[in-house]
Amino acid sequence: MSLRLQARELACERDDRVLFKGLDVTLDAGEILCVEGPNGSGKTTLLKILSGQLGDYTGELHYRGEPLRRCRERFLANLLYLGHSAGVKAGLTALENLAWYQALAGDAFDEAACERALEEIGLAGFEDVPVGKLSAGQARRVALARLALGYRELWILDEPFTAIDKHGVAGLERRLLAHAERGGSVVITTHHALGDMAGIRRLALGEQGHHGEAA
Amino acid sequence: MSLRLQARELACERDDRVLFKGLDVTLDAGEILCVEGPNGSGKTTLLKILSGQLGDYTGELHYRGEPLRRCRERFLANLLYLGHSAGVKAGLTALENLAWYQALAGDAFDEAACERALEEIGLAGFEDVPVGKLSAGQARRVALARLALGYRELWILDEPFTAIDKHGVAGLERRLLAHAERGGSVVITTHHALGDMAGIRRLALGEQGHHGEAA
Amino acid sequence: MSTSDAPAPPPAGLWGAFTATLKRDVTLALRRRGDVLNPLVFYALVITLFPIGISPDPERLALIAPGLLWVAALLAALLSLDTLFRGDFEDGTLEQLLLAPQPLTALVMAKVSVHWLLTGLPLSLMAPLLGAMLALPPGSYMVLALSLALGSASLSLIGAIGAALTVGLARGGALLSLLILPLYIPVLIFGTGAVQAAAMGGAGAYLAILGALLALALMLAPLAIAVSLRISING
Amino acid sequence: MSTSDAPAPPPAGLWGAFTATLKRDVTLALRRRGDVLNPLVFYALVITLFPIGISPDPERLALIAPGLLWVAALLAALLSLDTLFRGDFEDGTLEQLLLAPQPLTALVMAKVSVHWLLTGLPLSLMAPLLGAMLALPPGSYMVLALSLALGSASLSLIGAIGAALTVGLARGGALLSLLILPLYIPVLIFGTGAVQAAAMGGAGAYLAILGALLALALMLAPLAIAVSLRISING
Amino acid sequence: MWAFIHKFGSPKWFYAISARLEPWCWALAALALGVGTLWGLAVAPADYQQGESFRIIYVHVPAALLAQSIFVAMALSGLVFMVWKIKVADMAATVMAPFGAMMTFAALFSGAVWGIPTWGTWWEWDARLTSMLILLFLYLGVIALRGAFARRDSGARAASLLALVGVINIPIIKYSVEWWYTLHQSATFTLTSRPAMPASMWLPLLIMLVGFYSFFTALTLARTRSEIVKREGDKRWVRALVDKEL
Ligand code: HEM
Ligand SMILES: Nc1ncnc2c1ncn2[C@@H]1O[C@H](COP(=O)(O)OP(=O)(O)OP(=O)(O)O)[C@@H](O)[C@H]1O
Ligand SMILES: Nc1ncnc2c1ncn2[C@@H]1O[C@H](COP(=O)(O)OP(=O)(O)OP(=O)(O)O)[C@@H](O)[C@H]1O
Ligand SMILES: [Mg+2]
Ligand SMILES: [Mg+2]
Repeated sequence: MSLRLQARELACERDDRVLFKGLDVTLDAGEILCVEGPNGSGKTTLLKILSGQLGDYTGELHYRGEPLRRCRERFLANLLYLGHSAGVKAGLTALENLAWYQALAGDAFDEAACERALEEIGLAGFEDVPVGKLSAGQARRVALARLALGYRELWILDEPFTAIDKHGVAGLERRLLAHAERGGSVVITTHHALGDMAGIRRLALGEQGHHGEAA
Repeated sequence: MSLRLQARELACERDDRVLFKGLDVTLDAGEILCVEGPNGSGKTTLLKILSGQLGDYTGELHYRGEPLRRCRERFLANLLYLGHSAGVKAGLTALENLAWYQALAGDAFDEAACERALEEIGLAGFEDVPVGKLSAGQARRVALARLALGYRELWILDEPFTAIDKHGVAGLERRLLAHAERGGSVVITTHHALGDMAGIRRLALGEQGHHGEAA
Repeated sequence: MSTSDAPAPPPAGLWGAFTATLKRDVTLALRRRGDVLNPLVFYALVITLFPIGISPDPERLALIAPGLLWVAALLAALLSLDTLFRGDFEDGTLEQLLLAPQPLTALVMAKVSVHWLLTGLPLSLMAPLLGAMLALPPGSYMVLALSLALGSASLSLIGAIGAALTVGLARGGALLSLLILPLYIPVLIFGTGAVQAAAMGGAGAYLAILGALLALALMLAPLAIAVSLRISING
Repeated sequence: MSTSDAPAPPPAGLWGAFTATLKRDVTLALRRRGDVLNPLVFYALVITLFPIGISPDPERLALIAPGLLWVAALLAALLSLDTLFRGDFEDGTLEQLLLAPQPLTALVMAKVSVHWLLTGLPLSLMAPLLGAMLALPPGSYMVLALSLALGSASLSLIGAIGAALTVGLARGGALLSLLILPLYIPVLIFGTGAVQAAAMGGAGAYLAILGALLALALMLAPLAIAVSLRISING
Repeated sequence: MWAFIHKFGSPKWFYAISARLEPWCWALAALALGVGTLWGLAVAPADYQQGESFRIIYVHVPAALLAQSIFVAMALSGLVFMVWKIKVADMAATVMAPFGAMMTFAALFSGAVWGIPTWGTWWEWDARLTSMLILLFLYLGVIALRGAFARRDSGARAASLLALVGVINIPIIKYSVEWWYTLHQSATFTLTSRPAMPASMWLPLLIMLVGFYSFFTALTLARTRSEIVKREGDKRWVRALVDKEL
């Protein structure tokens, strides 16, 4: 029961290139799984499959022991996914964006909670600025504020550190560890070194299809 | 004459927030200038001003001693700017994208040169794949291949390491140093640590407007 | 500390998500003030183009007025459809909408409702004014507005299927019209039929059929839209 | 090693950049095979809507045919304009286009030419067929095609100004039509005038005026487009 | 039950079965088309009103009927593909669409050619003509939508969905167009109030119909088979098969 997410014999190919094959992934409560690999090795693809967004694979996916297809509703209620694109509307303010996410999760609107989340993520004072007028990193932080808004046990984060400054990265790392300690689980990809974090498991993709160095 | 880019008394405010004021920037041949600062401190804004894209500032800009407005054509012929968005068309292949940039620079199409540039940047074998089918990092590399394509003395790069894996970052750093050694100049922003590179100058923005830590 | 078994969200949550999405889309549209007026201005402009292009003779105009008013309204609604899901697709909020633990059909209905509220409804309110400019007989103004209100709701629903199917494609706009204009034809026929019949006082049957078409669209379209969105996001 | 003083690019370079941009846009359009056909299909569909909405009676249709054919072509051209710069804006290539060491007016002309080649020209070639379906007198087919070819070139040029002005705005589509439809009216008047006059054999003067309008647009529009793009990117 | 459906829909099984069916379909098509053409063009008497031009009926009517049937068949294949994920159904739908569009065009074209001697005009906004034109647009939409997707699977599902939505609408469109036509004006020419045909005219028509339908079946089988080879080219059984044939 405590085995949260389990993938067996996952295989995916794109345009006749095999990205991975026979991949087994298990994720338990309190675990952080860091998916690593060079550009184009299939990290984003794997994360989309694990979050049930891509049907284009073979293999089995289980959430809490049940096949994912059969408990989709419950799975989604416990999932927080952040992708390459931030998922915030440029025309709305940071606060309005969060309010919408809160409602989408089925919760009642709680302005204090939203403001607290924004403040925790370093956006105090920018609550009422339209996201389109924020810098790249600030806009990204609005999306990250969802991590501080309500509890979802499973986080799937695709390069969450993009455009975030050093302080921000350090803060986020602490946040991930805190989530794991609380019993949450995280799947993450990043090209930043996550070296100093204890107790994270690593999954390496695409050893064969290694890229040359970019110079 | 050798003072390539010079900004005097630059000031810019956005929505009544002063981003910087009385800023003096000088850039010489063979220099690398790294603009640093937390999210929202005005790095992108500064780079856009320095590359002549934003007219929304006070102060003076000189290129090789001449006011920028008066030698725009020559300035652009020697400038390579990479912004937050990659500037590659998803519908074209990597090779076609490069070919267009080559023509835009006024050079004749040289397929061998384009292929060499793609190979150097780690995209060998992906020359004829539409960019829309590449991963985030691979698409970014197509834009970066322009660095290896023909010589432009001034590079202005806004977070060029976004989505690039570790090997790629190391390669890019070497490329920057090589460019500087050859007499080129670079202005760069990045949240990656550029610590091990000798001889780069740093410019810190936005000490006052420091963000809280993102957690 | 882990919430060992999160329950499915309560029904109140669904209603909250529905209204929040509705409110979000209305806010976004109103914030770019021009946007709300755009379909209206387009409608008025197209209607004025025709007397210029065809003939300013009121008698001749009156003959073609019901058709013109309906076709132009249809085109105005069509033009605004392309952006229905596109903005959300591009900034990643559509992805998040599909990952919400709420039935997608309901959330999608919120978006379609906003489209109708901000396009179809104002168009039908404005149509009588333009009808007067085209020398439409005064007795048919009410029917014109009613038929447009009913018909444009069907148009929004049907059109949303096409918008959902083409949202991931780079230049969806023109493909979208190819997909949905053929499906619009019944609505167009009964709509113009109603206005033409109104002059003779027998528009009731047409309006009833428009209502029936709307009921059918309301039953089938939400599911089709939801499925289409999943297809588009997957590709 | 530094290239101490890079010379301004040679004129051959400008021509190369022009043709490369032309080729790039044509490649992009042809790669999505449907795209080239889309304005044509839209044109045919809109023309089909009118007899359905107005009346299938050939005599009545013949009266309004020149206006319908022109207004529908204008809408088809308008619809495809929205994407003229939008794609480039979104993926950052427009930014790079503005940073190219080439005169922006020339590069912009390459993009507008592609738009006309892939929209205006096919539309005017297809118009006679649709004219026949609307019972247009056979003598005016040639004039219809010619007037549309000339007129649509002006439309592409004028429309590109609007597209450039609105490219930075999220939902440019409808605002765009608002901005440029009024500018289209002279073209529309002389275009339909030519077709109507063709039945009586005196279309020459109208075609000459359309040609003059095109010459004017060719002179003024490129600069206006370039300036508009700079304004949009700056915001 | 599911196992059976999936076995039924497996490309390999389909490939084997259709290989046996195909020659029969081709033979029937050739026979019916041959007999029908000869009978219709040479043996059947000329129409007393329309003269020789009426012989277009032997192409026109089968093409028009087939065009409508193919859309239904395509939508059904789409449904099977969407619900049971049977790839063969989608392959069949893929190859049906262009042929259906061609038949629609053939009906339109033959009708237009026929219209010149009989009606004096090649186009008329008549109910049937209009709904046929709309059917052509529906076909074009399905084909264009499928082609617009980069991933084949997404394109397939999108096209199936559109075909399904379209097939629900076809009766509505047909019905409404007919109503529209009768409302606006009395028909100048009606297709239905023709003189009753003698048997010597409709028998060859029936034979032609059989010919067109079996031609369609044969063609669909053949092209689905080649589509299987194209899409499943890397599967072992296909390679073995290709090797054997070489
Ligand atoms: C572009 C022009 C035309 C189109 C699109 C067209 C379309 C059709 C269609 C769709 C049908 C099948 C109706 C059904 O579902 O049973 C049909 C049948 C037929 N058409 Fe045409 N038609 C055209 C012109 C003509 C002309 C000019 C004639 C001769 C005067 C003609 C004579 C017939 C006849 C005799 C039938 C068989 C009627 C029946 O079985 O009920 N058609 N046509
Ligand atoms: N279009 C705009 N209109 C108004 N204000 C803006 C606009 N773009 C950015 N700003 C403001 O200017 C400030 C600086 O933005 P800028 O993009 O230069 O930051 P940055 O240093 O590049 O940050 P990051 O590290 O997140 O990329 C931000 O606080 C933002 O609120
Ligand atoms: N839509 C697509 N269609 C076809 N192939 C694709 C598509 N998206 C990605 N691919 C291919 O799949 C491979 C893996 O892509 P993916 O985005 O999963 O890589 P990634 O590991 O996330 O890389 P990055 O570090 O650059 O984000 C790439 O080589 C790419 O060519
Ligand atoms: Mg990725
Ligand atoms: Mg920035």
